[in-house]
Amino acid sequence: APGAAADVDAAAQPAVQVGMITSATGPLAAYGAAYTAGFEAGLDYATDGTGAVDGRELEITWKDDQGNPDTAVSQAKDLIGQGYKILAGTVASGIALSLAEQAAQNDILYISGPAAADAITGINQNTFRSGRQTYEDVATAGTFIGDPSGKKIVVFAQDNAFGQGNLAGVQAVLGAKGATVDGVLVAEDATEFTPFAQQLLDADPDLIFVAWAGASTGAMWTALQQQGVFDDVPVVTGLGDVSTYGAYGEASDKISFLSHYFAAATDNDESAAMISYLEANDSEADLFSPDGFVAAQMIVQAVREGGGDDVGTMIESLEGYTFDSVKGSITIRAEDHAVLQPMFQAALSQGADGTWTPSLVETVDAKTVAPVIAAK
Amino acid sequence: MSDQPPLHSVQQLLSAQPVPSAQPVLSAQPVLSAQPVPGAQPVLSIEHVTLQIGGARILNDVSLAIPKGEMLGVIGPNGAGKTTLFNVISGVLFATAGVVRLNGRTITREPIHARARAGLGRTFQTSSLFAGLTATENVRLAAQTKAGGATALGKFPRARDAATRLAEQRLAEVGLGAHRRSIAGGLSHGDKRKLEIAMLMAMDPEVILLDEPMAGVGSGDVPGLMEVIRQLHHGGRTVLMVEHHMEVVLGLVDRVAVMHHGELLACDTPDAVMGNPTVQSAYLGGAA
Amino acid sequence: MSTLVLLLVTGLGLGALYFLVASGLSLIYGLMGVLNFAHGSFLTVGAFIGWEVSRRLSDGSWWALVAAMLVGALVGALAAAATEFFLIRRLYNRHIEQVLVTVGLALATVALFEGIWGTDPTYVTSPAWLAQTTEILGARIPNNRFLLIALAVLVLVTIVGFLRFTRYGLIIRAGVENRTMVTALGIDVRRAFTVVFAIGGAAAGLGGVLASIYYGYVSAHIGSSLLIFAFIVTVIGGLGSLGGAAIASVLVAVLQQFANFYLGGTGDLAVVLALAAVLLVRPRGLLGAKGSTA
Amino acid sequence: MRGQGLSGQRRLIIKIAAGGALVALLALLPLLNISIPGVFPGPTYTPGTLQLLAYAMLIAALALSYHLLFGLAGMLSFGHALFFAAGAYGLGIVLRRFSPDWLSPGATFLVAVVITVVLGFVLAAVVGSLSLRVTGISFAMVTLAFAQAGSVVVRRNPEGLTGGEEGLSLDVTNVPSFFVGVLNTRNLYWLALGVLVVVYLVVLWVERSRAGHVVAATRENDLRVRVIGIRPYGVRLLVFSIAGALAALAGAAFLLLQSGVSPRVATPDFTLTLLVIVVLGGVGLRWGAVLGAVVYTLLDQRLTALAGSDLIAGLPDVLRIPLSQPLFLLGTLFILVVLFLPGGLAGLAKLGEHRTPRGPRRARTIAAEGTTR
Amino acid sequence: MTDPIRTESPRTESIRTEPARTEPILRVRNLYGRIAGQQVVEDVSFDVPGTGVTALLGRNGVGKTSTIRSILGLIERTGEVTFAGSRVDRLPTHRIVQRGVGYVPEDREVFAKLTVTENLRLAERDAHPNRALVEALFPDLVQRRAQLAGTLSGGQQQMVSLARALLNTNRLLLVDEPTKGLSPKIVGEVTEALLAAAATVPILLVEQNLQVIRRLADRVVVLSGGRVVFTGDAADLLDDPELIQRYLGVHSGADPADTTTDAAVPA
Ligand SMILES: Nc1ncnc2c1ncn2[C@@H]1O[C@H](COP(=O)(O)OP(=O)(O)OP(=O)(O)O)[C@@H](O)[C@H]1O
Ligand SMILES: Nc1ncnc2c1ncn2[C@@H]1O[C@H](COP(=O)(O)OP(=O)(O)OP(=O)(O)O)[C@@H](O)[C@H]1O
Ligand SMILES: [Mg+2]
Ligand SMILES: [Mg+2]
Repeated sequence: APGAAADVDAAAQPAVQVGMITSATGPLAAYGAAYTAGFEAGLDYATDGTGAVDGRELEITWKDDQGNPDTAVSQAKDLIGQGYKILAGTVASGIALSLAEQAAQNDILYISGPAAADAITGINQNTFRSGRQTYEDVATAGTFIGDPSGKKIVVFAQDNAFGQGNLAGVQAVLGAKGATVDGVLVAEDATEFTPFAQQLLDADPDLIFVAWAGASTGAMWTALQQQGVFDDVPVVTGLGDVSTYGAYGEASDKISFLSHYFAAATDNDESAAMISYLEANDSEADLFSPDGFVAAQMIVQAVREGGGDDVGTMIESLEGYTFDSVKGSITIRAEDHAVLQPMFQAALSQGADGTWTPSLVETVDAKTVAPVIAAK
Repeated sequence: MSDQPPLHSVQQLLSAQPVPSAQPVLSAQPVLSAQPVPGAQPVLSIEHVTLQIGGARILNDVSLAIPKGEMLGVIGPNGAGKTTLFNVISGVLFATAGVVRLNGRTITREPIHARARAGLGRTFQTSSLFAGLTATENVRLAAQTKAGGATALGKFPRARDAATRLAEQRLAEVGLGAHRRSIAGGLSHGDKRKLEIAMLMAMDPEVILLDEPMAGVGSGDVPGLMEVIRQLHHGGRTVLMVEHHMEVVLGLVDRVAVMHHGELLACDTPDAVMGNPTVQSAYLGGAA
Repeated sequence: MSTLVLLLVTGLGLGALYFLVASGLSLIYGLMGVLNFAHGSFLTVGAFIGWEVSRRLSDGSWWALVAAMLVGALVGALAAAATEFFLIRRLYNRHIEQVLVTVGLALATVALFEGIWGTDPTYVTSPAWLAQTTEILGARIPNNRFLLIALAVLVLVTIVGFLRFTRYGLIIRAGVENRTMVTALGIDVRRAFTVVFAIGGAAAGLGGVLASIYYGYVSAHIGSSLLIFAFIVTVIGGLGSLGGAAIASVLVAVLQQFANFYLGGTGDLAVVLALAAVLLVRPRGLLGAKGSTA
Repeated sequence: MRGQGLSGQRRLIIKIAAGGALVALLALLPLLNISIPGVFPGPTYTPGTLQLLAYAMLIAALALSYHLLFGLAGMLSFGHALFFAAGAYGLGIVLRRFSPDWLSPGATFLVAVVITVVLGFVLAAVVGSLSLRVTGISFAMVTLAFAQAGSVVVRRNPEGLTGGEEGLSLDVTNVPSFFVGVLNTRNLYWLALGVLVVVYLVVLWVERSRAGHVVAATRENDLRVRVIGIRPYGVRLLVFSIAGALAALAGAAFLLLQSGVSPRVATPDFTLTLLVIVVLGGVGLRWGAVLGAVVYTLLDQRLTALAGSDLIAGLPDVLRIPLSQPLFLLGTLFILVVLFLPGGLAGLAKLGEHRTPRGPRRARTIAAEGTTR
Repeated sequence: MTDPIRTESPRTESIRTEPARTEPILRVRNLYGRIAGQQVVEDVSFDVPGTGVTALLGRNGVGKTSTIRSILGLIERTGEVTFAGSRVDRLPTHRIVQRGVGYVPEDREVFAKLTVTENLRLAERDAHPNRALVEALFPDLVQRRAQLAGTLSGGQQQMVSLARALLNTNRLLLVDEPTKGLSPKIVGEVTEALLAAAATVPILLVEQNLQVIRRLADRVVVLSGGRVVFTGDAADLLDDPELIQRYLGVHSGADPADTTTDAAVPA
């Protein structure tokens, strides 16, 4: 029987094959597009436009997972079977977890994309991430309210992994600091939020933390606004991608936003390089552009140090790696591969043409929001 | 129930034919439960059966006892309730009141299939077949039920097994030998009727209900089909037959039951019934 | 108390939306025996085109909304009529194939909408009054719910009147049963069926515009997410019964609201269990045609 | 289905031989180096291709189990995905929770598989016993409701059992090592082939048995079945439960192949996909279901590749937008098949053969008319 | 039963010799019909004269119903069908019917979920449908006006079916086995109703009941195996036991001329 992996002759220095699996179609295609564009910008930046590391070409193969874990696994197996040692990507946590499993089973390097699940951190030796995780979101919000001790916080979220993760995160981060944390979790498929807005008011909290994703976001904000939630309680939530800026409705300027990233959040070489690269390619900097950018930087580092074939060395080269990126200085924690990174507080304001734009309120230090070390 | 037939017509019938050869049964009296008929126990008995759908009383206190081996014709104007009576006997409809007994066992509340198992077979006014299956398959399904284990996972029908052979034999007997492999839905009207009878023969039921077996059958085929029905009747099987073709009724049956407006008007020998003026006017009309 | 009122009235509003989808579905099923999986797409296309129109006119004004509703209904009707004409008609009397064709159409059109309008929701602006609330018994009811309810009632009355009082209604009801025989009575039944589809499509298209107001956005999946509830409503109400669909819409939506709120977000589960329960107790649904006994 | 004549005896032997040869060829595939560019991602021995084929075979097994319901018994179920999901999630959960010391890992694994299949059977029996009390479209809707409920439960992640949105990954502790890792895709391929063969044989068996004949008859005329003395409910339930158990078996293998399972397989949409597959292949034909599954899986894969290709990106909008959506192409293809190829792909193949025009397809149409009158 | 305008010749071709008097209302030439790819009507040619009853006869399954359905375009057909002087073989069914054809189908085909009244209303094509005639003919239907047609007895359904055709003023009636499943009394009444109708409109009748044929038919067309095997005067066929035996398969033990009552039992 023929062997599966092709043994490489070192003399020829063949290209390093990198498999990128993310959504080009399907429900998360827009996130996938931002990630993809960010990656290309990052690769261009990290290789000085050569696409090669130390003379070794990086051959990037893009696969569309369609938001479907089964497709992603099939593609991963195909690539791994062809001898790929580096995989990266995906915006959906479910897919990222499946790919992490494949990485461990087959001992390759995997760098997950914008998927936010905390579970990815420390899941196994072979898996890294290039974006933020829920914990960091929550911890950022925690910095908005001063001393949380004795305050009552209600988490308003969808009853799915993302929402439950956020509730758990708030309980862990702010509950640990003495806040009482309750959750109002709404069935994911619910379409009517008015009664829940009422329920929020009835709970009489000091802060409402909203963790919401998906199309129903607009309706949810409208309901909160209509029931007068903003008049009584400060509300915090994560700022989504550019297309959602209109979704917060009239109350946009009353919400405190925590942000993973938006174009105006930082001003450094990397962000300048990314934004100009994206603009040159008919694209714009968005929420998940840095995730792609960072992934590219990490891959370049791994190949530089580990040569693209030696998975063990590549992993070692990333553990504890600190580098400058779009969001500022980033450290990959050796213990659990958490990505320690600055986060932002933002506000939306309405321009003359009626569109909403975010502006930076404050940059939150990476150390302040660093997740507790996950048990491996 | 505005225009019920006057009761005296029944009395007339009674007096016209005092002691018929077979067991005469008249609707007005409770027949079996009250006074069991000595000798032959009726194989099928219907006691005070009433069926009400919405406000309409479609069967009204119908009582009838059929001795084993009899061929009984059921006639009556359109809408008299003949088909409904068959439906109540076979379990397609449940009587709102009254009792249906088969061999002394009460089956009033039993589902269709249980009655079929107990030995009741029927055809429908418009042919009802497994339209997409072949003629042989249609009959074989019926034959299997008789033999038991009809729905067994462990038994496989084969070209040479007993059920198939029996099915083909039955098909030959009704003259469908050449159509064994034909899809039932594509058979001509008359052949469909014959196929239904072949299925009945394969089931070998004790009591058979035929609902207008001759409807739509060409005059040329009538004698043949009559012969098939006669065969069906052989071997002590009891047959009830709704039929409008009087020559068929008169040529086959031992007794005739007349229904009108959901009631049993009379049940008597063919001659007596035909001679009855009410039957003449309500059913036969002024002889076309 | 105010929560109760809120749940009830918003339930009614959601029910109105369900009814707008279910009415067409029920009509088409009841009259033609076609379980139309593409009905959600009629809704979506009505919503998108309606939104495109309103955006070009003057977003957020009343007359733009009216224009959007008219255009939405028209587009829904055209889409439905075209579906009937090019797909369903060729398969007449083959009900399962008809269902399958609509399944294919639903798959294809949702993908197409994603291709054209993208996967992100498109947010819509409606007249300011609709975004405000009116207080009833201490509950602040969003005004757009009243619009939904009023239009749903209007649609119900119109369709019932159409079926009851026009010859078309008669033709349609007969054609469901035996299309051939209707033709043999000298009636062009195909046209009647196209009309039915168009009416159902119009209700869906109108529903699409209203749904976009209710949700605040339009997306390629807006129709399919409503469709499943519309199916449930149609079946609970009794296939083909408009009145049943109306009652079931309200019941389902209110049940959903209450279960979501009081029973830990189990609205969906409650609804499907209700469906199973209703069908097991009354296989023909609440107001299903009693029909013949056998 | 149709009675085998005398000459049928020889045809049967030829058929068995051909089937055996095909299975043997498929079994040898991982040892061969065959490339079909445009169809497979690589030569047949590569994990990518084997994975794709194994995936297709499991979907084929699932489609075959659905054929029992829809093709044979005429039961239009919208909830069949539930049992596939039950198999995948069931095995995943059992493997996590059931790990007794007194059993070796290998034995534990086998026991887990058996438990899963039995679970599938029991679940199907319960769901079936309720849904089969109604027929026709109502049946479709009740099964849809159960599937929807199943899907909601899976996503709710009760007691952390199903992993919710993110799915459940395979716990490999008790899984034999030859089923783990990309290098062992070959073994998973053989497993999938084995499952397909087993499912095929069971389906064949049911179809050929008296129970199969009766259930086909209930599809044609339910009242008539009662009148010949058989209660359709019992035999329908039996077939429904067997189909459920087979789906669960395919689901269990699917878990191993994918090293995990996501809620997608529990959605009613997944059943609709199945319906599409069975119809694409040809209703009423066993190998139609298999063919449909293989073609669908390959198409799905290749159309995605096509949609992302530069060829498409260069086209003007009117062409580019539809062509870049794989589902649009699949949906359209499906519509065309329903409209113009009433026998499905298998029907296309049959056109060459000399056969009466009244196949099972015709029977279907009659049955459909009968139920919706 | 004498009919003043009756063609003398039994052969179709001879009709052309008397064009002025008996311009046929329906001309069928080389008609072929197919059901599910199977030829069920083969090269059928005959005429229906402008008056009286033409009976289409033949044993079960010879294609009588299929012939009528091909004329109406209800099954796939080829050939030439001329109705009242113009070709109709390419028209859709409803257009043919609108030209003045009444159709009574073989299996009644009433609309089971519609009431009796609705069934009749649906059939009304004329501005002034002949309701009185129908009510006089079938008083039973008047009583059951509001009943769903599906719950009617077989015979009652047949009445609805007939009534639907008699409501309009037609130029031709196509009547397929109108007495199937009817009680003898109703058979008599239906026969008389058709006879009355035949005074004003020509009828193409398919019928199995010899008595009814005797009473109604002026001319007969006999089919066998999907083809026309006999065309001619009704009397020519009905008075000849041998022809009856040959074409309809009826063994005439008794004198066929004597079967005016229903009591005749075939041997
Ligand atoms: N659901 C119902 N509602 C009202 N009346 C009904 C219903 N079902 C049947 N009927 C009536 O019951 C009567 C009996 O019908 P049935 O079919 O038994 O008559 P039949 O004697 O078989 O007549 P035929 O000889 O014409 O077949 C008819 O008058 C019919 O209209
Ligand atoms: N749906 C069908 N599918 C296939 N073959 C059919 C179908 N309907 C009729 N046939 C065939 O067409 C032929 C002619 O049938 P048709 O009904 O026209 O005969 P008929 O002369 O009216 O018979 P009958 O006196 O029984 O009504 C028959 O051999 C029949 O088997
Ligand atoms: Mg009857
Ligand atoms: Mg006929």
